[in-house]
Amino acid sequence: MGAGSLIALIIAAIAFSGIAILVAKLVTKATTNKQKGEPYECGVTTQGPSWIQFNVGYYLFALLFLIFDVELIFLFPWAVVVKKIGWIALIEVGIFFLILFTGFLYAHKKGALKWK
Amino acid sequence: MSFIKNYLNDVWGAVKSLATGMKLTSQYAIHHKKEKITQLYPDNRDTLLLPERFRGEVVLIHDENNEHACTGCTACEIACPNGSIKIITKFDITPEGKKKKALDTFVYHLDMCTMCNLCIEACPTDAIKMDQTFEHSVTDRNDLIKILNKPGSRIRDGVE
Amino acid sequence: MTASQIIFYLIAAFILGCGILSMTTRKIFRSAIWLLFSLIGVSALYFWLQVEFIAAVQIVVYVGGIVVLIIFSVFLTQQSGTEMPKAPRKRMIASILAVLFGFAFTFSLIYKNNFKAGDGKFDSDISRIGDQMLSTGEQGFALPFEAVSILLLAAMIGCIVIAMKAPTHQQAASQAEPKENEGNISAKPNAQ
Amino acid sequence: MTRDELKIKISELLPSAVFEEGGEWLNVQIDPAVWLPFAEQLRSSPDLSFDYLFCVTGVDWKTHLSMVYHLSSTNYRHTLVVKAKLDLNQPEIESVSHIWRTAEFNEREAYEMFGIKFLHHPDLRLLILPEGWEGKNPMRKDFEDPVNMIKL
Amino acid sequence: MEVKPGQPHTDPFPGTVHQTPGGGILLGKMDQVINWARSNSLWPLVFGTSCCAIEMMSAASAKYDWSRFGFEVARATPRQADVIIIAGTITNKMAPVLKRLYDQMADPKYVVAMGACATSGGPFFYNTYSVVKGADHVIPVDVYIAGCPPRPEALIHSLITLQEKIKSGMTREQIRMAKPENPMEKIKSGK
Amino acid sequence: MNGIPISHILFLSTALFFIGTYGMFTRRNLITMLMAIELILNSVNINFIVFNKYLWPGKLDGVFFTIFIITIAAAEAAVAIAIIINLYRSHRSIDVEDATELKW
Amino acid sequence: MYRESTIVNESASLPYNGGDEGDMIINVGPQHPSTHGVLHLIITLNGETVKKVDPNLGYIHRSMEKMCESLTYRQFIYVTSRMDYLSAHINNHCCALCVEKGLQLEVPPRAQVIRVLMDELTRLASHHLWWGAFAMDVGALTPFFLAFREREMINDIMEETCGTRLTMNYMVPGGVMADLHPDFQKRVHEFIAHFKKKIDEYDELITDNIIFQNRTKGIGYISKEDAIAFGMTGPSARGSGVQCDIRKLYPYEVYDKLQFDEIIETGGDCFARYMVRMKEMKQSISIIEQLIDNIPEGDFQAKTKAVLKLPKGEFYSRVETARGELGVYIISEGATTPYRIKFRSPGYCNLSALDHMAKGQKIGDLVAIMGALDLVIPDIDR
Amino acid sequence: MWSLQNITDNIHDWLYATFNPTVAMLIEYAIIGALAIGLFAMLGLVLIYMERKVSAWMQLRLGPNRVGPKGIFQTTADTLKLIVKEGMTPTGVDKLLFNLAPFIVMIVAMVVLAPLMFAKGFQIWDLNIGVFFITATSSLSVIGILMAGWASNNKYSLLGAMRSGAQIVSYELSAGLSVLAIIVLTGSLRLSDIINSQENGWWIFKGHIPVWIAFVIYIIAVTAETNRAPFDLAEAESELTAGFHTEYSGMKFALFFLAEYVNIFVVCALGATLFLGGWMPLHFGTNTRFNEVMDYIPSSVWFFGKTFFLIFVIMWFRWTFPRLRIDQLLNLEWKYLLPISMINLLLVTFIAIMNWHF
Ligand code: SF4
Ligand code: SF4
Ligand code: SF4
Repeated sequence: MGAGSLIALIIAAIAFSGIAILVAKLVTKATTNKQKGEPYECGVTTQGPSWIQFNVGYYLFALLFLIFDVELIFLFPWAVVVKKIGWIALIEVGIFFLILFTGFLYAHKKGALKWK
Repeated sequence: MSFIKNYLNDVWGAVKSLATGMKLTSQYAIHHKKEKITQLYPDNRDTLLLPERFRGEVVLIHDENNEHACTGCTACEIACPNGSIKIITKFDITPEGKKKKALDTFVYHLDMCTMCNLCIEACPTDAIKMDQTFEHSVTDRNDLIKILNKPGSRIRDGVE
Repeated sequence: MTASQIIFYLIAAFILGCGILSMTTRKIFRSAIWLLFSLIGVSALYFWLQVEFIAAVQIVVYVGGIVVLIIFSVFLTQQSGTEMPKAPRKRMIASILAVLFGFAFTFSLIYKNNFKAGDGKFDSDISRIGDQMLSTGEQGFALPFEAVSILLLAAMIGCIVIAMKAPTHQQAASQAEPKENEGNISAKPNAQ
Repeated sequence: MTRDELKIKISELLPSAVFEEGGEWLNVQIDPAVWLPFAEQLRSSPDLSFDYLFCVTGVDWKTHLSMVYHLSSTNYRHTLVVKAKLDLNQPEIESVSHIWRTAEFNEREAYEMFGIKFLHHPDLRLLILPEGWEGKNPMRKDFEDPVNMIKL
Repeated sequence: MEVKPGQPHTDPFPGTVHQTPGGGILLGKMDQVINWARSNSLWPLVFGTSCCAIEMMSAASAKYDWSRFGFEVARATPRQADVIIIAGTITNKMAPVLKRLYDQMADPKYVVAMGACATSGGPFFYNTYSVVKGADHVIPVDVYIAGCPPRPEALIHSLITLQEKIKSGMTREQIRMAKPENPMEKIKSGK
Repeated sequence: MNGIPISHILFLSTALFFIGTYGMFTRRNLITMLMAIELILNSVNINFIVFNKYLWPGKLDGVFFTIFIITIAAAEAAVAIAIIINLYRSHRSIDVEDATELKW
Repeated sequence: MYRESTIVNESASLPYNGGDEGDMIINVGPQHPSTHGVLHLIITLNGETVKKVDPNLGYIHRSMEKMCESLTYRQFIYVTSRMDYLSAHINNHCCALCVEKGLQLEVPPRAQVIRVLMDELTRLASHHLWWGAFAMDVGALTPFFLAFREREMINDIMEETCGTRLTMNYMVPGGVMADLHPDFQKRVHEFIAHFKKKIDEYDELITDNIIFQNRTKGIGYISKEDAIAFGMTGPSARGSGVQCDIRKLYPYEVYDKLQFDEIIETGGDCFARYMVRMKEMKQSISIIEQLIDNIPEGDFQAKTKAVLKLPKGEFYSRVETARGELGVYIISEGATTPYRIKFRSPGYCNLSALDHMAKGQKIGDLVAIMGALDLVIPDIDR
Repeated sequence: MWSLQNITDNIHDWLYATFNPTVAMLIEYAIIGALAIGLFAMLGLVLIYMERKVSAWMQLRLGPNRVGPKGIFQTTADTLKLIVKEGMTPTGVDKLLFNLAPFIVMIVAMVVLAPLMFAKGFQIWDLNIGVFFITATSSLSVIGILMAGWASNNKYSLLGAMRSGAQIVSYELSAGLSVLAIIVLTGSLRLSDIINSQENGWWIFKGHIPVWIAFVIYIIAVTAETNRAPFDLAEAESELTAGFHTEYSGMKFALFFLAEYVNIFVVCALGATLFLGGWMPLHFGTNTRFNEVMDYIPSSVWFFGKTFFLIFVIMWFRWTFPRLRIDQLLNLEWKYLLPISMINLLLVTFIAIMNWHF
């Protein structure tokens, strides 16, 4: 079966969740009050907005991830054929790895992989 | 080279310590039948043995003639640190024609009682004791306010 | 219309719709999410074109990587709840006009052009991609492949150098808790 | 240092100190005005080195308030009780929270319970009582709260 | 739930097929099914203020193990919890918080007041200026347990009482009108 | 292919391109501008694939170009975001208007 | 003379506001799984890093000190079991000691031994619960259940003798309320045998675990001087090398006749505090072993008057609870009720050091730090 | 012999014989959808029940035992309860994204099922890049979590979502690299090819120590990727109350819960396919009686058996270990798992080229 099954699955997922949520909406009688809609923060009122600017200490990891992620997509086609091609492929990817590993070591040395 | 050695040592040590932990939990899982300690309340209600000193609630001891030993002296009421006991007294007329203080209603607020045992200690006639019941859940709080002297009960003879 | 056609138009509408939303919504986080959906749509288009590998790459890199990174940077630099200011009306109208004109122009070019379909069977099997990627021959992409590693290395070093520049005042403020404040006051009772 | 040695040493430091008899430890009655320099000396003087303030108590004596500080030294293990009499209507005393960090929280407690104002306290806010607590200070003897407090 | 002493028992699914004498089948009513589900899946909010919370933990621990009833899915957020077990004293400062937590729970929601403090203020009824004299001054309470602290078994018993109440489908007012039989009364009489 | 003429797909990619351009014109926030660039790059990618598939089906050059474009896009996004964040740190703003002199 | 510029904020308990950009003020508690009760911490976060912790207490302030002013000397003891409910016996013990000090009452030797035994059992139970809860704070769930296994055994022993599982009110002025249950010795022996087997398991499961060590080592450091300055006591302070075990320094009851070590670790971090408690459990076991077969015969309670009246004066007694030094300070005017009573609770002082310890750590560490302090909130709020 | 393949083939043939192709195709898709929903529901019920029982076993407890025999209806009751519980939308949230997030998570979890091979010849879509498809798509769930966390307008949610983002993307790398180790050995991304290549033995037996290392890294990485303890920082209960789904209630929360378990199933199924031979029975040597007995066990049983074993391992982790801190978690990935798996990949390649594997 082809890619059409993906659509079937997506529709199934939407139907499943949609129906479940719909049933929940229909069956329950909900009470409302002002406090109910407020964000839950351990039972006291929140101070200030929650959508604030926020210091994501780990964005450097996300940067590095992107680089390695791209590396990964090159490795997939390589992995498929490496057995067929043999040594050349290993050497080519060895160079590829070596260069990236240099970068990795550089990052390590610079302390980019350390939490700040 | 020592860097690599340390590195590998780190990894090995970590894996080992994790494996020890996993071994332990898996042993519990395997010997579950033997190790489990769960008691099946309420199925075991009949066999559930509470120690005789367990303090579940205060009761007024009544004997088979519906007689108790409470003189209405309010010693327990005074001893109770949080006023869970309220003794309402009345005046009985003794056969000799004398007025005598006696217990009218023994109101006991189970919802407030802290099972501290002070009232039992204070009672000069050992009229009250701690019972081993504990299933006091109710859907109405007023059900927890109890009158301990049973209807028609009277003081046992000879208790001063 | 066959099912495949319907699906194409659906995908196209999805891509364009999400793209437009992404470029017009004023909440930056939502904008990123719409962009994400648009990119997923593009990936679906690749599936539809039966270049599965590219489709998956699209998901991995764009959706799993770039958009997540964008979202992170949104959190770092914005009050993500506040709305972005509207562009001035003048500029908006001007850009709409310019864009429409450019679109009309380009599309008329495309429309006039008579594309000749080539012959042969399209096969984007991954082993073929791999073969060609590693081969050093005429059709090979071995050199770009290695060049990519250099590019990535450069990007990585660049990122690290830029991102790890000496802390500016904001970081200085957050990090430099004066040490003597933290330290033990009782040890020197006559401090201050 | 024994109790007597302590007594001598302290009367050297603070001639105005009044010693109370009885009690487990040496009790010194001082004037709140001299409390801060006295406390600093207690803490820093090498043969006293009272570095451990283990109990801070406010007491309402109906006619006046007093603060009781239990001090001890982790080196010499001697203990001293310092008491300071405060005015009922305007209780004020210098804060010692920069000498003994633990005083910061304890003084905040005394502040809300007795209304004693600690001068130069870094952060004198309510700690235990609900926000916006108004009215009397609950640990005072004349505290009345007919709504919440049911007297037995 | 009727408890037959001595033998373990299970709670049958009301929606299952009941054999009727005629050989036909009978399906449980929708309401019954819903109440069955609700009563058997009471997820408590992790809410303990003082001493009683320790006994609540005991009830969760291996010896008493309330997971047998499906209560073990303790949620840290009120949105996902069904029952709030007030384990401990409620003070004046805590009362608004409790109210807020209760308000923020999704319907349907139930409340169990555990211990003397939550029921009536208990040991802190007299002479204190900061204790709420019973949690039902703040939020409606479904089941009260006496004791200071109640045994873990007592807590489990109260949850059974709550299950019973849910299954009966009655509201608090209805129950106050027509007091149903305490399930444990049956046990006692059967003894 | 599949009954869709190539011009329809090109219409899609062109439209996407100009949506991106519109974003570039109207948005003044560097991050949103980056998003616009991503859209533009995507429209280019679509073109590459489509041309490859429709016009030179025997080859794979378009596919490779797409891969490399995606790679470069990723590298670009990484560096761009590093720069944006650094810019933010020094200027407290990531508005292009505020970042006229790009030196820090 | 100093700090002239400090502004004294009179009226308000205004929440901490402001701070740098990128700071986020987040409430942890009063209803939060890791605060073990209703502690409310207002935390200023920068990313994941804690910049400031501002405790807000009083959510379980039950005004015990005020309440005790109207309770008699017999009655007020039971309230203190609700204070630090995990060492209920020890609290009661301290109050009883203080009253006895005032009355100059001699406690019979049997009662003394019983008291110490109960204290140590309580300490064991408390440390056990802490062990499980601490492991749960750092994310391991199974230890919690294992810990309760032993705790339940202790509870059963207690229940047999004292009648309740948690809030015993077993110590009364002059001794203990009831004699030991006949099975007591047997059960304690069983327990000790069981415990000795299991304590090694604990080490295997948690102490040696690499994740756990990483989560606790070097976290929440506090130096010895700071610990003293903050008035920290108990295992939390001993983890920083402070010698503060009241049982050693100011022995009460029979502690001076016993052989046991005061556990001191010098790490000053969460792991050191953890190790102190783990080793203390073993010490408690050894104390129990020394006493269990040597309980002297005799009365379990001294003769006291029905109504107790303390002479005018001030009395201070202190004991070592599972959390540190508990002091009871009674000012008596000669009436049947105390004039003023002050509980010097260990948790209050330990908590005040939290900000100092948590500053600059991650939010996940804050949980570990709180766990290692072993806070019991009613003990702090009273 | 009775097999799922025959049944599906028969149905397929029958459908195409009876209806015209479009209708037949639609019916087939409908069947697929229904089966997937069924699988979802079953997985939810079974896995949650399993989790409860496993945890009970390790904790000296009994676990659910009162609702139905041995408590097997416990999760049914929970599910029903969640369905009839109010699914609220708090006022301050971004309504659209808040309500969309559970759908996204569900769709991702569902789509990932497509290339899995549940039994011999029983597969929805034998995609030529099957493995890559799964790794790619499963990383999409981070989007749902980020959306949920941001839209909730709650600080805890936001923190949890950010953590989850960093965590999922990081661990994707080592998961991908350890998957590559097998691909190097098989030379195909197609799941059916990978399984067929293990006819004479599973990779974990054939591939020497490097495959073992890859396997261990894979398990660790997917545990982190699915936000399971000890890597459950996104919903770390003792720190962030309930993390990114703090504000969700009722069915919306249940969908997250369900998707989490389905994701576990998927990654375990992939692990079983790659390392443990998918539906391939256990074989020793060639042509022994033992092998025949093993062959007799239906292939779906093999598949689910292996998958559930891996799921058990992941649950075992959860009930044993303390939770890592976020920086330690990232350290683990970047300092240990990633370099090791990179070097390991080269080792595997070396083995593959030298043909040293069996
Ligand atoms: S047990 Fe204690 S609280 Fe209960 S009635 Fe007796 S004295 Fe009062
Ligand atoms: S129970 Fe005992 S103490 Fe109480 S009134 Fe009766 S006789 Fe007196
Ligand atoms: S009822 Fe008793 S045990 Fe429970 S919280 Fe109140 S004082 Fe503590």
